[in-house]
Amino acid sequence: MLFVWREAFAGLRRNLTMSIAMVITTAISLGLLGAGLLAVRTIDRTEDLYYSLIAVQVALDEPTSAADPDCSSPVCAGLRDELEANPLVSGVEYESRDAAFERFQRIYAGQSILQLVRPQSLPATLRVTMADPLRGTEIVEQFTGRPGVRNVVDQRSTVQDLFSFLGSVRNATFGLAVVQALAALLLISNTIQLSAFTRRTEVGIMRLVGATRWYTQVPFLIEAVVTGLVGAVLATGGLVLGKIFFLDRLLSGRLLANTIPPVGMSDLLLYVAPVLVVVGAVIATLTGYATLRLYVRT
Amino acid sequence: MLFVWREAFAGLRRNLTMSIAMVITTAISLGLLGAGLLAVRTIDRTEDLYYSLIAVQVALDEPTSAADPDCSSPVCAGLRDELEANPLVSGVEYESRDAAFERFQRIYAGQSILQLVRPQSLPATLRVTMADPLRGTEIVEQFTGRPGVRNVVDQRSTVQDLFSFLGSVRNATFGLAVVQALAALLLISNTIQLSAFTRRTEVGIMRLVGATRWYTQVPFLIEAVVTGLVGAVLATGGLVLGKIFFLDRLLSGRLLANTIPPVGMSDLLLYVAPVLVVVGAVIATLTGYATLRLYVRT
Amino acid sequence: MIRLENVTKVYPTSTRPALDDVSVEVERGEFVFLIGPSGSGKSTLLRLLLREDVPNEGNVWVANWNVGRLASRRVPRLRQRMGVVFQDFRLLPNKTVAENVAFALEVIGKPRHTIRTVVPEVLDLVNLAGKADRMPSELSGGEAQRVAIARAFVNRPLVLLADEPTGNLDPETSTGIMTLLERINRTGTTVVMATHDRQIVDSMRRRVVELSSGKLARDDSRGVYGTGR
Amino acid sequence: MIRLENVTKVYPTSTRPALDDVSVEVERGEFVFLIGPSGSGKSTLLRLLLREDVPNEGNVWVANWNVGRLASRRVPRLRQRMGVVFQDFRLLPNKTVAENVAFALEVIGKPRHTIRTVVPEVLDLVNLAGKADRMPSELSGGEAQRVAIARAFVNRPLVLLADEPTGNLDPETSTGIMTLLERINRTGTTVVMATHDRQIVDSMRRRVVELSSGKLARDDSRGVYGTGR
Ligand SMILES: Nc1ncnc2c1ncn2[C@@H]1O[C@H](COP(=O)(O)OP(=O)(O)OP(=O)(O)O)[C@@H](O)[C@H]1O
Ligand SMILES: Nc1ncnc2c1ncn2[C@@H]1O[C@H](COP(=O)(O)OP(=O)(O)OP(=O)(O)O)[C@@H](O)[C@H]1O
Ligand SMILES: [Mg+2]
Ligand SMILES: [Mg+2]
Repeated sequence: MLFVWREAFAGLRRNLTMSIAMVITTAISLGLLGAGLLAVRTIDRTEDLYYSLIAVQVALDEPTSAADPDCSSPVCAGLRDELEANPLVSGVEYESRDAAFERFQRIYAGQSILQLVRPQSLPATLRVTMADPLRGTEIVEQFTGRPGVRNVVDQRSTVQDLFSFLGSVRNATFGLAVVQALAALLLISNTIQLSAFTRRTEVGIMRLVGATRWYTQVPFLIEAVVTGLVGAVLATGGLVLGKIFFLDRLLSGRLLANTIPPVGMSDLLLYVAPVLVVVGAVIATLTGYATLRLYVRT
Repeated sequence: MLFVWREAFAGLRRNLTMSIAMVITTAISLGLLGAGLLAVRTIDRTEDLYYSLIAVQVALDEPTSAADPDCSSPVCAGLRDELEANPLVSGVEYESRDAAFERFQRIYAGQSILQLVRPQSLPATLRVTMADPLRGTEIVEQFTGRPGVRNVVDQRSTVQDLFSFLGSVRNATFGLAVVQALAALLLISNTIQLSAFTRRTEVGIMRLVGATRWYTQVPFLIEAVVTGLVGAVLATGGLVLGKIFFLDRLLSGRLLANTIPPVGMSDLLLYVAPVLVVVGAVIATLTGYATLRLYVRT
Repeated sequence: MIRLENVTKVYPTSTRPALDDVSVEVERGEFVFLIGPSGSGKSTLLRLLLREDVPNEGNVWVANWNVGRLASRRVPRLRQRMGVVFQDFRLLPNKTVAENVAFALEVIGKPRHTIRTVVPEVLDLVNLAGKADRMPSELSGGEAQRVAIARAFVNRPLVLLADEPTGNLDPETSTGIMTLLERINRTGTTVVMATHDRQIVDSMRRRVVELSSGKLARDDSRGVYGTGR
Repeated sequence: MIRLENVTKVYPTSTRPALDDVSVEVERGEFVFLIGPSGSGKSTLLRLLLREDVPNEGNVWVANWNVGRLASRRVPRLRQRMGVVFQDFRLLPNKTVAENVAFALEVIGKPRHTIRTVVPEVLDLVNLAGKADRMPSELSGGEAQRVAIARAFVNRPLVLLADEPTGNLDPETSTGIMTLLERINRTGTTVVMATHDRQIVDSMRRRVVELSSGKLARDDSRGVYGTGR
């Protein structure tokens, strides 16, 4: 047993630059995989966030908007009761013209569009939370054109753009991860073949002296697994750095702030990291095993 | 000479998986470098685009806005003449309230904010093109609070967000490119060392029979350069695919449409590709040469 | 102990068989010289005994193993009971002299302390006690050959195969090696030795099996090298 | 042609010098046997002549080159004028027999058509005409040794060094090789041959230089192997 570990680490050391290159490639591949997973996670989060926020907005017409601070007028109360009775709807909330203006000021604080909007141009709104956010269009159809209603907007469609952006990011990282994984696989497989090749005389002699196949080959397998594990750890480290120095800045930058929720460190360490470790170890082992079976005859 | 080429390609073939891994890693590295260059290029483009558009906007107050379709009133004309006389200013253009509303409708076509804005809420504006866009604040200070002026806005600061987003993207790609380049360098260096190592007996014998160092080592160098070149070609191919299937979609998606100019195929092929080929070949050659000098004794 | 039954071996790239219908039997404890001109098939015969290759026809028996038909995973056990001295030494290049000899013991799972006592003894026997920590590349040809013999003998094999073990040795050292092999043989180990050394064969007067172009040409129980030259 | 002046060589890992204050001179066209027990420094002496290693003290001259002080980039030219047969063959494992022999010609830039005619001639000379397309791993020990001789001789060297070229050969083939070396020697090539083969040395009656523990022990112009055994 001691022999086996000694040989494995001798193998890694003997060819240090190769081992480093192999580890880096594996790490980048796993890192990209992790980035893809984070993107998926963020998409889920964003969907959660927006689905709880997303509502169908029933904007009321000018007279009602101007006169009704608490939805006590018969028109507004009627609409609200009807909405609340609808089985598609899980909740209804009234936002008066003044409340709407406050929210508007909050969201667009410091931006020039603020100067263009006055309270009078904003309608009062009934914000309808859907039991099933996907069926907002039914509410839109039902309430459009009803007395006291200015228009009905399903917010879902506007969020779709954001999702398609995040989807693109996810696809790009996964695509790169796959190509890079191919390189990592080839590298691991290759390093093993090379280890075996450079040591073929040695291993051949060992076999002639009576060593078993297992005895001579396990060191190569260990080399592969160690690579996979170290790669996963480095990938996680890289993602942590990437999160701190790139993602956090990007998502708190004003262009994307408040549209995409920040990526939490716990997502990274509790969800992505374990996946990377397992994937790294399993793939390295399988690659190593397959390589030894297929290519290493001695 | 024939021998030399024969040996180089035999080397690449002998170790096909290794060569492929090496080429892929080099390609990804160069591809990321290319992506970074494209980001730089896009930032330049975006800056060009915005700097020609960016202006200091002098919004006129309500009476002037309502009454003056062509800046013929003394207040407006006075401001315009004064601006035109200012050495910081390269041009002044008048946009009446109606023209502003039209432009607004054009930009936000189909978006819900449109419903909130009426012509009356928009001011007429003097759009001031700066000779030096960086000194817009001076105009802001000079004209704020003047009679007939509602407010003065330097548009430059709002564009800054976009640039910091693009800058982040560029830094991230360059960062990844550097790490990946490290892997590629190590791989190239390593492959050469390995080629030399697996062939050390052979090369040793050749040297004993009277072969010169050059004769036995040039094949390794050619292996490296071929790798660099093939890597550069693959990287360019990958960028073309990335442009078509990812970037074009991303930039034409509604979230970023009209904010970032699309990346042209000519940028890719005439600006980025040659850089990649040169960088790939030069780096591979240098790595190969250094490796042979430093590590390959035979 | 060793039995070849009508063994024929043809290498794929060769037209002429390297061994052609050879039948020989060697009893336990015998000492056999295998002679014949260059290319007559001596090394090939030894390779078949060690399962480095399999015969095209016929059976090869070593102890109770049908070597040619042995499952691959059984081969290590066979080899662990045999000791071999190769024509080209085949020492492990990255291990010292002592480690090379120790390796044959590690492979059969001998405990550390046994290895630590047995290896120096055996190195002493082949006159290499002072060179235990040398690497194989730092040995002269004859020294390397003696390391190979030490490794082949250290785990007390049933059968010891030696392919020209004195090929690179001066007459004196050769005599030493032969004394060693005789001693090993007296402990009950069957020894098969391929050689070109006329003097050794003539002076030892042991069984001589001669090959000629792959065919069994002679099998004398107390033979001499021959009449040529 | 060859001159050693008080040459001493100590290997770093060794305490005893492998060559100890050796001075010898060999004239152009001579045939010299280098003998001595295993480990006496024969291979070391040949390695110094080929600049595989440099002496710690003294000078080594071959033709007009001061071998020990030659700049590295001049070494290939020296080696191109020498032919060497190594104790362990050192054939290029990925080249066929013919390619191995051709390589020594390619290195000195001989044109293709010359190579195509010369190589088969030389292979014929060493009796390997039928095995031109074999790989080295498919040769018997003696065959590999003959390929090595063919390669050493093919470019008509000034000096031919041979380290136990008959070590793995049967007496008949050995005689053939010696006839070949004599023929090469008669064309004017200086031959230095390290050997343990008493019969060959005794029958040829050429100059014998004997080493013993790295020291020059004997230098007879028409010597025999010695009195031992
Ligand atoms: N791997 C191989 N492939 C093809 N032919 C081979 C192979 N190994 C040996 N041969 C051929 O088989 C024949 C017998 O070879 P072998 O090595 O058994 O001879 P040998 O008696 O040991 O000779 P030597 O005394 O020179 O070592 C030779 O003609 C050789 O060319
Ligand atoms: N690379 C080396 N490092 C250390 N010692 C060495 C090295 N090569 C040879 N030696 C030692 O130098 C001495 C002379 O070795 P050399 O190979 O010259 O002997 P030789 O006369 O050729 O012997 P043989 O007949 O066994 O081939 C031996 O004691 C050997 O152990
Ligand atoms: Mg043989
Ligand atoms: Mg020697």
